[in-house]
Amino acid sequence: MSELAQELFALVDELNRRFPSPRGRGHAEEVPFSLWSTLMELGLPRIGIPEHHGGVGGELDDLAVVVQALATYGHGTPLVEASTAAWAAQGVAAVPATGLGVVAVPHMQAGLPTRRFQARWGRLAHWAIVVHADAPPQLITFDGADVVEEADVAGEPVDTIEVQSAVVVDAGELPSQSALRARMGILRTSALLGTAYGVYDLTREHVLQRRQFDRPLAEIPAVRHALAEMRTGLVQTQAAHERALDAWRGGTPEQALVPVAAARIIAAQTASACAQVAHQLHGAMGVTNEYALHRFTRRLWAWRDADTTERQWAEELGARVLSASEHEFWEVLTS
Amino acid sequence: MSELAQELFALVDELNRRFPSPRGRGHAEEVPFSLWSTLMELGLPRIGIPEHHGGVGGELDDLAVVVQALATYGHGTPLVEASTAAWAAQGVAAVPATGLGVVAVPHMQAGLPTRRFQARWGRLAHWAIVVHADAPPQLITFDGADVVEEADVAGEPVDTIEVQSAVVVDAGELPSQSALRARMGILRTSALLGTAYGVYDLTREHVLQRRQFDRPLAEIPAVRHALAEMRTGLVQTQAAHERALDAWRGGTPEQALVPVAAARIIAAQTASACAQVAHQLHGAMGVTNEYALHRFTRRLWAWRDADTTERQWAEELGARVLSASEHEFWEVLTS
Amino acid sequence: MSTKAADDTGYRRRVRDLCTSWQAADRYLPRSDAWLRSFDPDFSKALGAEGLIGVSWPTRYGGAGATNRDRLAVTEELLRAAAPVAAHWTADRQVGPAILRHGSDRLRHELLPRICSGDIVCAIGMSEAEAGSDLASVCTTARAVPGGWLVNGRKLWTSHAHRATHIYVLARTARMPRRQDGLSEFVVDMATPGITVSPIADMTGEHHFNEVAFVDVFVPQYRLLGNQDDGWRQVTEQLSFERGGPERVLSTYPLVVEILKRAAARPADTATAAHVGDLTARLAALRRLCWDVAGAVDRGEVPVMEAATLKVLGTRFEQHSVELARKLGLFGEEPVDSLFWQTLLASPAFSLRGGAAEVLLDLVSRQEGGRGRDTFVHHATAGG
Amino acid sequence: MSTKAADDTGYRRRVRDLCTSWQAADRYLPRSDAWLRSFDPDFSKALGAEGLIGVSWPTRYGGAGATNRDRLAVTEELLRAAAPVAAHWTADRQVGPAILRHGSDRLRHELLPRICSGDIVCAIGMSEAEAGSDLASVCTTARAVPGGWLVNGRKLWTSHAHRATHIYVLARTARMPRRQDGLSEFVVDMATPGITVSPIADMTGEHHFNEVAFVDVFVPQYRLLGNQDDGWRQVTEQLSFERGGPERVLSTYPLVVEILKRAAARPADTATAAHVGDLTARLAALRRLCWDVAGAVDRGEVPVMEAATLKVLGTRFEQHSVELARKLGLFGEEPVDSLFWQTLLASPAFSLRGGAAEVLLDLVSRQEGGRGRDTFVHHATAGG
Repeated sequence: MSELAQELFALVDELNRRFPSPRGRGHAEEVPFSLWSTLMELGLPRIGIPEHHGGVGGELDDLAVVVQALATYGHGTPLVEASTAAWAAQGVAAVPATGLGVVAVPHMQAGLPTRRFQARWGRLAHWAIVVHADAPPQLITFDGADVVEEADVAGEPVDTIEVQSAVVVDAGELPSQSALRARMGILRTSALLGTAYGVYDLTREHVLQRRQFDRPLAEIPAVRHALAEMRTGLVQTQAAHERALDAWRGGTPEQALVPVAAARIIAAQTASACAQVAHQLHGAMGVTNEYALHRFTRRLWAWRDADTTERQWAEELGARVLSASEHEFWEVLTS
Repeated sequence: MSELAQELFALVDELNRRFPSPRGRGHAEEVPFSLWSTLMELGLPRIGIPEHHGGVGGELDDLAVVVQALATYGHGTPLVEASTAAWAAQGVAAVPATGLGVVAVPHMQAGLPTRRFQARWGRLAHWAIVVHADAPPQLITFDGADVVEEADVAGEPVDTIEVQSAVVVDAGELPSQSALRARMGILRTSALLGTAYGVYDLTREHVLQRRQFDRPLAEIPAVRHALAEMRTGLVQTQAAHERALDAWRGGTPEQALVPVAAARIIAAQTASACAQVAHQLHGAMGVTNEYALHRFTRRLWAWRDADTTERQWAEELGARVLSASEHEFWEVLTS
Repeated sequence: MSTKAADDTGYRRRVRDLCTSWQAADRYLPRSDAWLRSFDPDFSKALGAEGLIGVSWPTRYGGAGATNRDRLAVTEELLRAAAPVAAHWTADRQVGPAILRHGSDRLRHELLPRICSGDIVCAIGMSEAEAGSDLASVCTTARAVPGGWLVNGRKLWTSHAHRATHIYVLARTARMPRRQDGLSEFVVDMATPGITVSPIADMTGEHHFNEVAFVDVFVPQYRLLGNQDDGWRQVTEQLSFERGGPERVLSTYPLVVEILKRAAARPADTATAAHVGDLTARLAALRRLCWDVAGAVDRGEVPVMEAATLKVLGTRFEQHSVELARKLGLFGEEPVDSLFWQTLLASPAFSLRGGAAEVLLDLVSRQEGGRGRDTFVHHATAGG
Repeated sequence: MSTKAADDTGYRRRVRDLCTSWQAADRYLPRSDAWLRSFDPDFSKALGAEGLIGVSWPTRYGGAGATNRDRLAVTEELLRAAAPVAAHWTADRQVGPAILRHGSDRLRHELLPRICSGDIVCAIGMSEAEAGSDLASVCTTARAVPGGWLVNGRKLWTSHAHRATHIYVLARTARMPRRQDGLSEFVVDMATPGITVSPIADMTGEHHFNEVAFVDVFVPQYRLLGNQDDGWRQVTEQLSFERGGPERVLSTYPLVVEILKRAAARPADTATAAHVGDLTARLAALRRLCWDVAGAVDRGEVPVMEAATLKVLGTRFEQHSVELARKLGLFGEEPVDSLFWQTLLASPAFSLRGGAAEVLLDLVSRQEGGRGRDTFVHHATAGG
């Protein structure tokens, strides 16, 4: 962990005291604007952007630490979307200095020219990076827009935006589709990993505290092993996550896409397994609205298929492998 | 169980004393001609064929009992193949009264006219029912043939036969391809079920007798639960097997094909799971050549994909379901 | 070719007609987990009026004197149609049979006919805080008083207690060295003074769970089920009943049908077809097992192992169906209130019902306890 | 773009060159499980001559003084090539490191250089009859005599003992209340009188397992490893070494390559592509974990949890690759001596190596034992 990352981690810890995490309570929460405003003021969505482009410096690794830590504490914010959009738009003159940008991913919108698209947290946005399946990304700024507010299974905004008057920025200034998907894929992995840690912590506390058949649940071998299984999933996901971050740091964003796909697949699998085991070990307590677990597991279920589904990542990675030699498979794709 | 079936079961029990089962020893065994000659003399391959067609009476259910019992004791014989061929050829004048027939299944041979085909236990045959993928079945009798002897992973013959002079019988007298596959599929399920019971019995004895950490393995909850998991697979397979037998008894052979596919899929899955759990619970003992377990698990591995692979059965059943209404799915395909 | 056609004696058609007409009139919307979550007393009364509740009970108590296989025909069709049966389901499945086996004649005559008419809603007061799957850990007490009992304590996770007319209560009537001993079963009228119901919303936001508090609740003697202090043995039997039912297999049937519908749009995809074939084979085997269990009960047997197997594998089938929906990529951008998410959010509770897998597997392994060296003889003779 | 290129310092290329030339000359046939089953002392000697055994050991003992990550480069490439490494594998992986940590200086000088040259074949005398995964259940004894020890007992499942020059032996040197106490480790010369090796064929028919009997086998004092009676602690450390290696992931690599080759013939099948993507992601994560573990050891850490995770998930990956081969329908009518069946028949042994999953999961959960309420701080700081 870099020095900056450690400071950022301490900052999240501090923020978590100011804006208590929803870990202790399971009831539905309003979109957490106050925490988000603070994060904006502190410039956190601009980590990983050089200062001369309006950023606060630091690397993607540092941003990933913040995303992961917020997720572990159970805070839901547009940090993944806003920071990816800000990174993509750095240096683009047309972007409003203060307004929030979000990202619309390919499968969420159809055809060109784009006047109507779906984006997570779209209701907060003044501009958006629109990623197309078969065309270069666009940056769209808008003054007014009709927003149809909807939510995913975790209660987080997934809004449809219909732009009235838009300025479309030339794609030449923007990162490629692959680069955008790689960066967002890493941060989604950070969020999944953080949430899975949160689920693990809740579950570990539960089985240490609850007694059954006159002993703590944690003393039952099957329970202990199930918990350890969750832990192995976290270790594996962390390894894949760091591998993707290393690739981002050590090569071009486009080259990072393959390790990101791998990390994102592993994170999705860990998400599914953790959610299942956590609910199993929690028993009836875990399916009550009041208890926090479902607030974490809903995010795992929503995010494992967010932006690009696990299945799509797997198909994409598989197709890449099937067109490669064993040499490339060994030296590049799995190294 | 019918009275005949009970008698047959007692007979297998008696035969098992005369021709000791390989349960106690794991070393490779010669093709068990002596037991097979006795089964032939007793007419067992002709159970389920009326007496006026040269059979010994009884139903498919009775034959299934014999197949299952022999498999549980670990005896390998051509009973599935020979009895299916005999049933298919009943009343066909051209069939030699005494010689053994076998069945060549579609994916094992290519094209018409058939002079060369692969058949389990082909080395013992004087004639064969050749099942084609896209043409009606044929009965081929032959005086001389070149036989290339090979074996499957369980050591059982899978031979390639090249016929020198053949008599091909008109398909009109033979059952349809579906009927043949249904009957053979049921008996293969019986063999898988019997073998899985054998594996279960071996494993249960092992964990009751072996001690570890100063207590019988069977007292460790994880071991007990793994054994119980095997047991639930047997219960499920038995239910699917009986359902297929009921369908054969209560409708046309062709109608039985769907329940047979279901039973065969369940049996293959139980085979895979039983083999895995049995080896896991046996530890190093189970992977020695001397101990009998691998003689059973090899059969599970060979037979789960014999004649028609599990995957092919599943594709076939799935395609049938996907062309059906919910009404048919509920009332016929899963009832 | 249904292998079971001969047993159906018209029950399936009658249930289907009722469900079809209600659906045609938009009187209910099929959903996953309907037997727990779709509560409509009017539907239950309509079903009762058709003679379709308690069909396997004697006619003198309002039943139809039919077989358990007839009853299976009814319950399967209700689950297939995802009908709103929650109001009478527990009474029909658990409380009614318990009253029939162990209840006093007065209690039988008082309650069973009204269950059959769909007028009684039963809740189950079994679990307590801190108990988890350790059901014998019961703190609720029943103290003998003239003419009956005074019940004190709290029960948790009692579905539909806020709408129930009656609640089954497992209470401690004596302190004995083994805590499974000294328990007794009661059927308590919810109108009795001293009962307070507090809602517990579940993670879908729906309210079916409750906490039920009992403070000096008087229960007349004739509402004791069976023998005083012998409740554990009785309730264990009851659980084996509860285990055998098709509601452990068919909770996600509406999603299964939707999977088939969407998969049919990909006829050339052999992997999808193979998954559908696998799903079909499993469902077929489990429905057969339901039918075997019902037949065994009709013959007076107690098919504990088969019932436990059904529960273990049925729960796994339900969970598998949700996973498969996602794995096949057939459910992409689904709205939050869609069948897919509805089923997914209900799925964590599937494995909690009627005992964790470990408890059920213990039951299976205990069934094997007394078996001799070579089990095949037993398998073979029990099988046919 | 290899994220590890900087660490390789030529080791990968040197291994690859050797393996390629041997394969080109038909001097070995790649197969699954080669590190256990492909035994060729000539290959091991050739590798030793290239300085590719014991690379992470100090140069004064014949090693190259390289890092554990360098060593990983060597072992990964050997496993990738499925080279015939069984003759030196155990010495390089287990016995050598144990001698380096705990051996007397005399023993180090005597054996380590000869291990590095590929002249020593080591076997492991750990398991005993009736022990299973209860490794502390040791009946073999070592009794102190003038100048050394007399070993008596029997060891089971000792791979390659019939070809070994030396055998590692865990023996009881004292009876203590806790049976984990009072054990000691020895390195015994197989040429010592009193040792009898009896073959145990495995289910593939191959002979690598043996039973080794010791009758009054004299072992000089300097062949005791580390502290008398403290063997359990030492061996537990050793197991954590053994756990971290890529041989727990790559035993089936030849089959994986064959799966990819056949799947490439079905480019339009998205389900197959998705399975391949999944397999690739898992392999990539596990290789990264190997690299993390090696790096941690280089930093002087003892990454017990990571190593145990690698073993649990690596074993599962190996088994999954065999199941996937079949599930995809890519391997139909394979001859009995094909890669598919060879790997399938080897697969039951995968999970037996170096501890059952339960034992490893216990290790993982013990690592968590001392952790405070909120584990994230630890995760985050340990992670970066």
